[in-house]
Amino acid sequence: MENTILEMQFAIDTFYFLVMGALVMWMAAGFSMLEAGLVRSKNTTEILTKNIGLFAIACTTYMVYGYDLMYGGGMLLDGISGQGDKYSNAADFFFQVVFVATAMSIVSGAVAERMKLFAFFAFAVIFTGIIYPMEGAWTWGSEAVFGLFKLADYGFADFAGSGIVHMAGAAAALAGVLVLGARKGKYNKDGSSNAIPGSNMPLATLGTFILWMGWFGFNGGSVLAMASKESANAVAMVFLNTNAAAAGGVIAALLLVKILWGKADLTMALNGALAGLVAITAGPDTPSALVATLIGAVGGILVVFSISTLDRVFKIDDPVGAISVHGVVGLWGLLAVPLTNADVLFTGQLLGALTIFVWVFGASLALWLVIKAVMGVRVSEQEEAEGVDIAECGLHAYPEFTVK
Amino acid sequence: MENTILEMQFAIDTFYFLVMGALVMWMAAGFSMLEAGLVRSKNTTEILTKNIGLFAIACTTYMVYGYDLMYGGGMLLDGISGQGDKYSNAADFFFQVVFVATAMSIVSGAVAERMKLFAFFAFAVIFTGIIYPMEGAWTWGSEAVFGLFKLADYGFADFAGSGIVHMAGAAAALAGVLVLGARKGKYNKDGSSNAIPGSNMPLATLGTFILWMGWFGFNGGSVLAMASKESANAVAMVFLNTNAAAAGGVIAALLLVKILWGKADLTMALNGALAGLVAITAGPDTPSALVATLIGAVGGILVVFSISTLDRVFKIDDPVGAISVHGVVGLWGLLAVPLTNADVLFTGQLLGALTIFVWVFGASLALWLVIKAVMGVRVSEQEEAEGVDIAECGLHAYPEFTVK
Amino acid sequence: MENTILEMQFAIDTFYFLVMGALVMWMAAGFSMLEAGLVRSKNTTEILTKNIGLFAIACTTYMVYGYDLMYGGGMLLDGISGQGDKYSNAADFFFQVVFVATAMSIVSGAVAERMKLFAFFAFAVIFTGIIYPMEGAWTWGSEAVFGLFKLADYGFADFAGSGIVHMAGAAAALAGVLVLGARKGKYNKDGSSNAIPGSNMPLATLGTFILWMGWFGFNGGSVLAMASKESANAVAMVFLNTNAAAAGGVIAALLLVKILWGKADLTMALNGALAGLVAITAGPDTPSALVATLIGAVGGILVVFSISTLDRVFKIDDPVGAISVHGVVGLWGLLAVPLTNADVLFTGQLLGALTIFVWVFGASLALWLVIKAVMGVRVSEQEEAEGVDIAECGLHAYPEFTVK
Amino acid sequence: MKMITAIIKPFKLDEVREALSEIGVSGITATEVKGFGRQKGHTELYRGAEYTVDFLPKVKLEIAISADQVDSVVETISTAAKSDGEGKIGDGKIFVSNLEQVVRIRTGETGAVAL
Amino acid sequence: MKMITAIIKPFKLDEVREALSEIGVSGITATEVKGFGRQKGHTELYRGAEYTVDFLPKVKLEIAISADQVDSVVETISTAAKSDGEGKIGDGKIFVSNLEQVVRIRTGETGAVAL
Amino acid sequence: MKMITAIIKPFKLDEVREALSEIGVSGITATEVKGFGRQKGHTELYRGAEYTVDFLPKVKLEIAISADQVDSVVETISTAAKSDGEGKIGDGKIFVSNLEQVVRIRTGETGAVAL
Ligand SMILES: Nc1ncnc2c1ncn2[C@@H]1O[C@H](COP(=O)(O)OP(=O)(O)O)[C@@H](O)[C@H]1O
Ligand SMILES: Nc1ncnc2c1ncn2[C@@H]1O[C@H](COP(=O)(O)OP(=O)(O)O)[C@@H](O)[C@H]1O
Ligand SMILES: Nc1ncnc2c1ncn2[C@@H]1O[C@H](COP(=O)(O)OP(=O)(O)O)[C@@H](O)[C@H]1O
Repeated sequence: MENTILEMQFAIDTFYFLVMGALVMWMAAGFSMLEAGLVRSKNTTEILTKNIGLFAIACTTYMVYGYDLMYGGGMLLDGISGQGDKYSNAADFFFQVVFVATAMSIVSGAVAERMKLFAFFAFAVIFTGIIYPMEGAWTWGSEAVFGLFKLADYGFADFAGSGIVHMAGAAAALAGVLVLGARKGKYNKDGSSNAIPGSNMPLATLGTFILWMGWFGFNGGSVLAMASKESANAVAMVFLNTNAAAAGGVIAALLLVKILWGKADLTMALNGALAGLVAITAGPDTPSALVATLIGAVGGILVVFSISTLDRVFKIDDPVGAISVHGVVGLWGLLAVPLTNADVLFTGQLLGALTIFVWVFGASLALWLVIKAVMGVRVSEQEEAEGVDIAECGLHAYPEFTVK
Repeated sequence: MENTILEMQFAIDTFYFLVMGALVMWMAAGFSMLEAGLVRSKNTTEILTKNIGLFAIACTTYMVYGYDLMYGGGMLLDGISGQGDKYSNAADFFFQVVFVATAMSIVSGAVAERMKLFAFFAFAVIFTGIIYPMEGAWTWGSEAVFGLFKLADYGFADFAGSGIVHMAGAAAALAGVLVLGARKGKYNKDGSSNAIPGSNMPLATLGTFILWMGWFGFNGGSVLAMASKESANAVAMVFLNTNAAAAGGVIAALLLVKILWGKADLTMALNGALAGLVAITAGPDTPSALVATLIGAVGGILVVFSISTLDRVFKIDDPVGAISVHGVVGLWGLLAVPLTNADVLFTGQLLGALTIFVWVFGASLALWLVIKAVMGVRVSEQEEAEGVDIAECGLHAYPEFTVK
Repeated sequence: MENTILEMQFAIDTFYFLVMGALVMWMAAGFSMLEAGLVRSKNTTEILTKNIGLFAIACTTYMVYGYDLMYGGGMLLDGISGQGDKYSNAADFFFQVVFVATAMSIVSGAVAERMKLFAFFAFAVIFTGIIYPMEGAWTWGSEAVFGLFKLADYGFADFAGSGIVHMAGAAAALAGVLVLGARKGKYNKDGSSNAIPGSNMPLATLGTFILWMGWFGFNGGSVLAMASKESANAVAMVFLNTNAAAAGGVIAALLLVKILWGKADLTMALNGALAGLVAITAGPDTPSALVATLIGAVGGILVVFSISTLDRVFKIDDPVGAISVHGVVGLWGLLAVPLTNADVLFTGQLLGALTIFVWVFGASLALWLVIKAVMGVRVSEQEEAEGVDIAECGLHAYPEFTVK
Repeated sequence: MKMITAIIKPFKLDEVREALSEIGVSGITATEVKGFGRQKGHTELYRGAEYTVDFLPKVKLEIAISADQVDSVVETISTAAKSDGEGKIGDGKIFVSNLEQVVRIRTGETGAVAL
Repeated sequence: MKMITAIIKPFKLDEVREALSEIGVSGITATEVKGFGRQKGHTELYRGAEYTVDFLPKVKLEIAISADQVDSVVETISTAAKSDGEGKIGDGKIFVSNLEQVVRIRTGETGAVAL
Repeated sequence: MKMITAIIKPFKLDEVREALSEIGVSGITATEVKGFGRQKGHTELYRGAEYTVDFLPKVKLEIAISADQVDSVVETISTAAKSDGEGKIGDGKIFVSNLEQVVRIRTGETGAVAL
């Protein structure tokens, strides 16, 4: 009978992993819709293709090599079937693989509307197969960084990946945007910046809601156990705090833009929700609901200023605001952990953030430059003007509607 | 070992609450898409902003004060973390908080296309923080109504909230619409009513499917337990009946409109689905599948006549039909419970419905009037003509498409 | 205490069924969005109405009669409430009913843009109430085919329904298309075929992601148990392989179209994902992740050639490619099982495929012809030119946008 | 024959059409256009950046009529298209040009009878 | 030179364009418009309320040609745009007006050679 | 008065509008149109089938001006609408026709003062 009980614990934890994993997989749809809503309609088919393609690539490269690199166990998930002590290893892989896809999705929005599709896919193969698993091994995989030092020894912790997933994605995105340059027409000769509105706000909103929902899996699943009172309570607090932080992000961003510009800028409210979610991700288990709301609210405020500053001061053209949402706020998320978690040190968080950023940014920059040299990263001016949809995919997203 | 078993029951019930709660949270996306599809494109950005904003507000006010008011336990979820006898209290809060957001979402559609955004938000703060928790305390919270009498003593029962959530939302919506008045151009001088078609039917349909899916969490989670044979069976019957009632609502509404007007009016089919869901919500545990289908079908028929009547006879301008779907059919749902549940009395249901309606309608009316006096509830004629998107949010929902 | 443990197993399995069932129900939204994106905007309202209507019909007829026919137990789910040995029977019904709706959804896309709505609904009543349950009884229901022979005796197995659900749906669709004929303007006098692009690529992509997510329930739930280590491991492998096959389908289809036509045709990538999913459905439990990826990839390649061939060589006008995705690839899925599952015989799979196809195609053809004789299956030329939306539903899907 | 081309505010469309029907105009072709003129465009906001939309939505009506109807048609449009009956900036323009020939495709009729 | 403006049914667009190509017309500008005329609009249904849509979708073609092509162009459009070869209500109109000057932006050419 | 009708490439719209503003043109009506001409349409791909899109997106500008402005307006448009300053196929056309009367709806003013 004891065995039956152990088996049931195994079953509950496995089931929990699978449900959480399915929710994270759903985030792929969220990124697709968000990005499809925030680009112009002439670049929509391409970004949809990019998103479904990158998800498929991430699932495959991580299976072939990435999971082994990050957690060991053998290439090609050698013999994963039917194994696992506390839960099915296959369920663990399923949960982990959707994380790497999330990191990659972050890149896709930032380089939208001007990158060659297959240059992006080439990047995705290496990023999901090597760059991300490397830093994943140093953090969640508990390996020493290049065999030198272990981040955990310095009091670093990143519960569900504000840094490991989100800031990493943003670092790769930043490298990409720097290599790629701004969209034609984004900046004027005098250096001022033009607004280039996205084409479909309901899609962007839908994408945000999908991400919000999926994030319950992202953070909730990162407790890694469910079948005891302690872990069940932990998962429940994580759900509660994840939701609270998103709410805080929306409210803060909405109030701020209303005060700054007198209007309730929807796109900033959406970014506020995502910022709240990114901010809480590094430590959704320790704060109270009120503190979680505040951590999210700070994220919501940061994101508004960050988007404006990157755009207007640094001339970094990020059509969906991914670098701000996932990078700047991801860093905030890491730094906020010590506020409510005594086991985590501020210096450890800084060291961890630095390690992740330097590695991912450096490796990505090198990779983007290699891709640029080999096949080029940017479509021609003519193709960009007509929209990458026709050039790369041969099809308009809304063939029947009259568009600019 | 016995302890392990208790812990596992705790874990299963908590897990179940969280999954159901995530499904209900998803209903926020459903309302957003439904309403975005049923308004004109010039008012779409605003309704999206309203929906994501109200969800964030509901989550925050209910955390600060509402949950305490409704179920006790202390403001700010004081010490909710790590507690709970049969399941995690945090999971319970997460499940409850998405209900209050649902009630608030109902209002947003009815007042669409003409209300000031921040007037709506002001209402949301009080409604989710006080008005709803008050009546929630009298019903699910088992408190006496103003300390006078207990509804349960009169044989009142509302399983998952046909009355407590849906009719309450509709009562607040009705008060809002009365204070606000009809949209410009809705009624002609001779009193006849004009159709003002929504702009995006796929969005409205997507929203309905999302709500249908989320409703499994809404009703299924209201069993409040899963980890025994009895409760598992109960949850399963609730899923089955919820689905059956929605199906019955669709079929009845479709056939009725086909007979009445010769065409299969999609918007009525969608309202039929929602009506079926609202109708079964007060008692999804006791009917057989066939009876559940019929209860939903009656809801589907009621909603068709109610929408026409409110619009043409009473000149109540409800752009998405929320008052009919959630109010009229919510009442029907309450009254249908005694048909299959001997513990519930018809008089108790009437008393409960009256209590909820009088309180919510009265308090909301007062609140709307105060808001009107303080900041105004309605945008200017000019703003309404150009669409509230530009006036309130500064952005069109589909900036590139040529629209009316 | 032993009883408590048994009850908990019951609860876990029931919970698992319900969650998986909710995911499959969600596929109804996926089909709706996919099909709404792939038809022209003038036929969009009708296809949405068709999809929500067929789901409601399937749920009702299967409750009244279909479930009894397929698995026994009595009409109208006689006494299903509160029963079940290993899990709640009501949960089992809920899981099964969403499968029949899936099969029916496959038909709706293939006959889009020209069929009379109520002719389709009439077909749906018989298909979901009799045609599908009959072949379901011979396969999952373990009955002898017309009392003659049992498919299982010949080594036939179809884990989650590549044949029983998908190929069956495609067979009904093929019969429908043959009776109905091609859309006006699809083929030129010289026999060449015109492309008729769908109107909304984001919707089609959203639909595909929804289906991908829902498929975890479709295949994962078909393990039919969760509460032991063995079954938990099995479910986890099924999730992993389902995801891997979809990824393989996307990559293979994308690379193939890039090589063939030089562009990354999004619609083919979407069909590739679905093909990967259909291909793995007959046996997601036995392959390794790599083999699952390859099975999906073959599906992705097949679907590209099949769509072109059906369209251009056989002049079968299937606006969404349903016959290729579900039929041709469904057959491939059946035939791929023996590659990794020694208990399943190639001849058994062929015999099963033949049985299903002959029955479903034959019965459907007869039914379509009867419906044609009684009420006609095709709208008038004028109605087709103006779009079935106005003729059948009286409403445009996007009333405000200027369309072709 | 003359071709009257009127640029009006979109929400005036129904009123103008009805007024024209009343004086016996039996055919109108309407186009959604964007107008740039004295009426200044509004400011929009996108992710914290304000920008001005110069072109405002207008509706263009084209109405072919016989020469003797010009005055009444111009008069009717002017009255019906004026905001609040008094006229606001951006109410639009009416252009009159010459039309040499008209053919009704259905019947092949030409000239005034084809209008 | 003359400007031919034709209002036709949308689904006739391809046929008319091909017929015009065959007689050597090398340039056309097409616009989606809404037409109000003898052909009555259809009834739509929204949440139980019926309403009439007065303006029907049409396509407007503008074709600049030299004066001597007028007859053949008008003839060609008339034939190709007629429903089922015989003519149904709503098939549309052809308007002919005078065109004083044409400039090809690319080359600066003017007059008939710029068409 | 004259009516200038220019067909240009969509992404040239802002440049042309600014150039016209600079020479004092105060009103423009713009329409999204599809153009068929010497510039060949591109090939699109849908589910493995290639097809040619003959009509390319263009913008039509209508500008009513007094007769003496014709040359400068035509000149200005020509320059601003030319691709890369030298001219590529599909850059568009300018048509000039006569305008008999203009009325400003708001004020009832007519003639050149109403422009
Ligand atoms: N010279 C012009 N040529 C073409 N269209 C014009 C001209 N002037 C104005 N319009 C059109 O008329 C509309 C209204 O003109 P505007 O100058 O804003 O107001 P008003 O006519 O009241 O002075 C403009 O939006 C534009 O579409
Ligand atoms: N007088 C007119 N001025 C401008 N457009 C017209 C006129 N009469 C008809 N049209 C256009 O031609 C279309 C067809 O005209 P209609 O009267 O419906 O049919 P028919 O030309 O067969 O008599 C109308 O929808 C409208 O766009
Ligand atoms: N004869 C014409 N009548 C009306 N519009 C024309 C004519 N010729 C060209 N156009 C318009 O001008 C656009 C550009 O013409 P095109 O022949 O492609 O290039 P170009 O003007 O450089 O020779 C076309 O897309 C069409 O909209």
